[in-house]
Amino acid sequence: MITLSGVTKAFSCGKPNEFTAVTNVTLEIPPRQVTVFKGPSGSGKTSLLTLIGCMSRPTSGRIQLHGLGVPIPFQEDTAVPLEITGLPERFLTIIRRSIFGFVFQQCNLITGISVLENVMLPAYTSGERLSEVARRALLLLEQFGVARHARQPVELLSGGEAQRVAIARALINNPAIIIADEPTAHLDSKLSQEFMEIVSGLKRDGKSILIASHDPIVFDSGIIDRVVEMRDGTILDDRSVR
Amino acid sequence: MRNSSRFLLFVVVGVTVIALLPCHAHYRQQASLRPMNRPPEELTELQLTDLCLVTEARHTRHPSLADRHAPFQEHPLALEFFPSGSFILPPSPHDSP
Amino acid sequence: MIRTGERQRNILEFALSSLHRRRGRNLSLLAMYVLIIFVLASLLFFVSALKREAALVLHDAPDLIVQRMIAGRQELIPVEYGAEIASIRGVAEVRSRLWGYYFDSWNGANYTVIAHNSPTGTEGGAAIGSGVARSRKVKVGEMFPLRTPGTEPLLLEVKTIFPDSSDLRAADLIIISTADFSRLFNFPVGKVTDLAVTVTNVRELPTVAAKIASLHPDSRPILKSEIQRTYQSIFDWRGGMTLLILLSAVLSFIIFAWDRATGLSAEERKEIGILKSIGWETSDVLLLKFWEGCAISLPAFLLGVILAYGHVFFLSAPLFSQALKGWSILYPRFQLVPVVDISQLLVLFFLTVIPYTTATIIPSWRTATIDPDAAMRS
Amino acid sequence: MILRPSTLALLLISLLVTGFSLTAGFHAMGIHDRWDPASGSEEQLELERKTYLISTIMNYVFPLELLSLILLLYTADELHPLFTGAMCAAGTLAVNPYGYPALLVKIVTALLAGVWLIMNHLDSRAFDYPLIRTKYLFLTLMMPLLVVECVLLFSYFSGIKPDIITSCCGSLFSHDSPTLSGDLISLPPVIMQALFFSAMALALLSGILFYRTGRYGQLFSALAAVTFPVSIASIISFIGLYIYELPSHHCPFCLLQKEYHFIGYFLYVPLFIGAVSGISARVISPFSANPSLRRIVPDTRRYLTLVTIICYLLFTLIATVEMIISPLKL
Amino acid sequence: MNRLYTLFITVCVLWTTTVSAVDKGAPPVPATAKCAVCGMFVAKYPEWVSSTRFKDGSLSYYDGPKDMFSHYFDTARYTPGKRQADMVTLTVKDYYTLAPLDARTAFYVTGSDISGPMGQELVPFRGEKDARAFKADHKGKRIVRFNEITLQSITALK
Repeated sequence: MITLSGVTKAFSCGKPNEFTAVTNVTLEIPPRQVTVFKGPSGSGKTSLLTLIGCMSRPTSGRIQLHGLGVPIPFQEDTAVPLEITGLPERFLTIIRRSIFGFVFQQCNLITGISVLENVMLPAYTSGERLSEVARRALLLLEQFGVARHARQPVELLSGGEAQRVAIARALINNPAIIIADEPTAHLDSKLSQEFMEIVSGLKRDGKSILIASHDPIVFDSGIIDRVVEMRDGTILDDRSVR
Repeated sequence: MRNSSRFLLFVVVGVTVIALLPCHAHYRQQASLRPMNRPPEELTELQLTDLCLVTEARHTRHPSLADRHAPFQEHPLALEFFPSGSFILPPSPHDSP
Repeated sequence: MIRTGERQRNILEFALSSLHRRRGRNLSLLAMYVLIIFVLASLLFFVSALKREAALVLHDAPDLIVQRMIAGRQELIPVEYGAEIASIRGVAEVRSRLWGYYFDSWNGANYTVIAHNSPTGTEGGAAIGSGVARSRKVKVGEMFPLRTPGTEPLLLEVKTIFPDSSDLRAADLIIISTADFSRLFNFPVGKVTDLAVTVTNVRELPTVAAKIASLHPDSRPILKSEIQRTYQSIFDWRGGMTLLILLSAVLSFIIFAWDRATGLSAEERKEIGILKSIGWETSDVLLLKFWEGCAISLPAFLLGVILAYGHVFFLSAPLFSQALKGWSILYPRFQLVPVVDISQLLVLFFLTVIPYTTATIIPSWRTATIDPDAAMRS
Repeated sequence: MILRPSTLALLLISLLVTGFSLTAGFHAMGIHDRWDPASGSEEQLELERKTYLISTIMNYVFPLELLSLILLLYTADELHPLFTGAMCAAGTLAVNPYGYPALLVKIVTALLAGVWLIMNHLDSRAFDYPLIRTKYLFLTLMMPLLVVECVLLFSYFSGIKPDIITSCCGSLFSHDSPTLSGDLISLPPVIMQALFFSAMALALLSGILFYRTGRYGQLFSALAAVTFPVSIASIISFIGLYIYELPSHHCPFCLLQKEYHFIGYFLYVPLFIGAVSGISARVISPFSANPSLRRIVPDTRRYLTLVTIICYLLFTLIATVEMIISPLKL
Repeated sequence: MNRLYTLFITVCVLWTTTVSAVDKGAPPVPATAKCAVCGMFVAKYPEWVSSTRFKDGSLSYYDGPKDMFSHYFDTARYTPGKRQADMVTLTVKDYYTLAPLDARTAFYVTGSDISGPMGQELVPFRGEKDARAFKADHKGKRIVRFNEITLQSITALK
């Protein structure tokens, strides 16, 4: 479970161009659910996701992670909620790497290297043997039906394939939580439907999924558990769909 | 073979070759001191003083025995005999006991 | 421990693949780097090998050479000076030497002619350096003429040609008998070119030289140690000065490398952003940059040094010979005996790899601290 | 001024180390003053990024400092034929009054650099930057020393002229010299031998004890620190004699020469590494009071202790073997 | 013809009256030999090498007479277990000819401007005339014989 209390994120503090992306957000996100953050662009949903995903730190407020079930090197007692607000970047990265998987609006694949290498990239720094990682990556690619492209460079993939490779990459470290930022923005309706099917599969596997989107295909989908509507950095509406 | 293995292999081979260079140099030096490789006795008897490296003028053939006012010995950048001349420094003014 | 090693290798793997992706730029950088190390190492090797050759020649040189100076120019020295010098305490031996230069107007070469009564230097015969043989196109047993002040040229038969291996001493030598020498130059009687003095105890040399100078104020004693020092300074100056010039080349290279490292392309920037967003940490990116640097500088160093060794010691430094040759017709064909030690290599490493590595520290830090959420916000 | 590749390299490294350290120290002071880990402000983020910069710089530069200590010894030895009366680095360093101070300051900075690197490594393993102020204060305090070292090196090399008559190690390290080394040498070798072997044995024993049980750590570190000067004194007092096979040659530098198979490097390098890790084990021990370092410090100390034990054992082994195979009997 | 003859003569080697017996009779100094007193490799300074032979046949080398005397006066310090009386022969080298010379018969010039590998030295000569000439040339202070040399005069040399 993730709890946010009074989380605020401001940019360019003390300068004339100061602006607050997220204002005083308090929220609880239970595990194994699909949560959609809905709102127009600039509403702060992406910023909120970067805060939860340990990519940046809030200016004030606290974010805690509960019952992760994953050992964190410096956390002695896994039962105690993990406060991530004041951690240095180094440790945020460790948490991010082991708990979160990210799917971006653009697929953000690195061009020039093969599909397989792209999927393996997040695991390079953990010190695992690459052959082991490659085995896992191939399984994932197979699961998403893109295994035949494994040795090809990513430039040759179609939009939907690229998206599935990006999802495979997000899953390579077997994270508990998947964060997706506008995943369907560049997909046509059919591909967006396919994406939601993949999401439902992930949900079945017991992952928590957080999606920022203003695409009706996403927030009207049947698999959604909860929709959080945002505007100007604050939560307008928070309702459970089920 | 992984690329990193290839790279490391290349570095190891390179370092080994470089480590062998002093050994090769040592071997060649020893070989050059063997009697058959030494300069003929006729030459060593001459008590030569200088290397025959550049011969365009007498002060380059025997820089140590040249007149003190030999052209570019007064300034290392004098251009009379440009390439070789510019390499040679005037003898130290040490030579009057 | 194993995990750290594996992490290093994984990151190295990625570093190599990202260098490979921009191979055009990186290969040009590598080529430039190799070239600089190659020239620097060649110079270092060349100079130290020449130093050794000079030291070997000087080993046979006389302890003290006495010349006579008249009006600031070297003149022939009377033989009687020799007998007087021989009586100085500590002097073991005085030899008078007859030698000079012969300008060959036929091909523009300068020969060194030395009189020496050795078996091959009998009257009418000559031992010549291979440079002379090449420029005069003569073989052993053939005859060649030298102009004399008289009407008749001096005809000499080649008895010996010194082997190429002794070219650094002998390429331009013509050794003939004393009688031929005096005929060739119409040499004045009772005079010699200079005197070679042997002193048993080298500590006494300066005193002997001072005594000679006071005995004959017109004489100019040249100590072996002075010659040594002259040579040392020629090579040190040459080594040091050129080193400075080359250092400036290295410096400009560093500036280039710096510029290259700082001027991150948008694409690279995006890549680092992606890496950081998917779980690479700042120190991982720093490590990536470190390995990228190593993957350039280590091969450059290894290749540069090995090529330089081949260039100087197997090919006799063709690059430098062009500069040394100048106008001289007789350039010796020498094969240098290698002189390399570990300290030389270490110093070379310090002077080339370390500046490059340090020049990339700050740029790589700048790269590595790109915000991880940059990829999200793009 | 003496223009040789090795001196050039030394000066270049010294300039690099000083320049970069000053840059790092400048940033370090800023971090030291404005550090606030609780804040998520951009300023704090910027500062945290700068800690990476400083760590990176120092991780490049301080190992260079350690390497250049060896290079300095090598260069000093290499230059000795230039000077009348010098037979090894001892004479070269005595050529002008800057030689020995430069070496001494370099040894101290190299020691401190080693300790700093270990401290920095420790800090990077904890999640809340517990040592940030301590280590940057330490670094800032090292700045003047590095500058002094650079100045000394420049003065030393620019003051060198060939053909200076200098003193040889025979006179610098003799019974009659009125210095500390003179007093050392005048001590009967038996006393120094007893002192050396007992100090070494105690250090090793307490080290093993600490490694196995985790107790007596302070005792071990104190002994490890004491053993370093005792070992150097022992080299001057008696180990050297066995290596030179001469009952009266007390030089600590001649053993760096080729004639003695560079044995000096094999003695000094382990001794130095052992001392650095032994001293660091002491320096970091108070940090275990810090909650975030509670589990890391003991591990690191044990590891450092192991390094010290191995290095000191190596040193003792080499010294003892030299003493046994030497034909000289004292 | 006459001219040629003169030239031939001049080119012939002019031998001086001094003996050119460089190290004749003395065995060559081994390259690994170290000065028993200061530890220098003596082969680097052939013109100064001095040596002593002990009763048991063992040889000690020095890089100058000064160190030889140090050993002579304080034998046990440098060769524990041996005494001065065990030194059978003491050999130095004549400065001008470098011929080996019995140290007990030599003339030594002190205070000259010629320094050995270890600084000031006692410079040994076979004959008194040579010693005088040297003393004049090199600002020597005194000419001393073997039995006039004491430990104090040796330690006073820098």
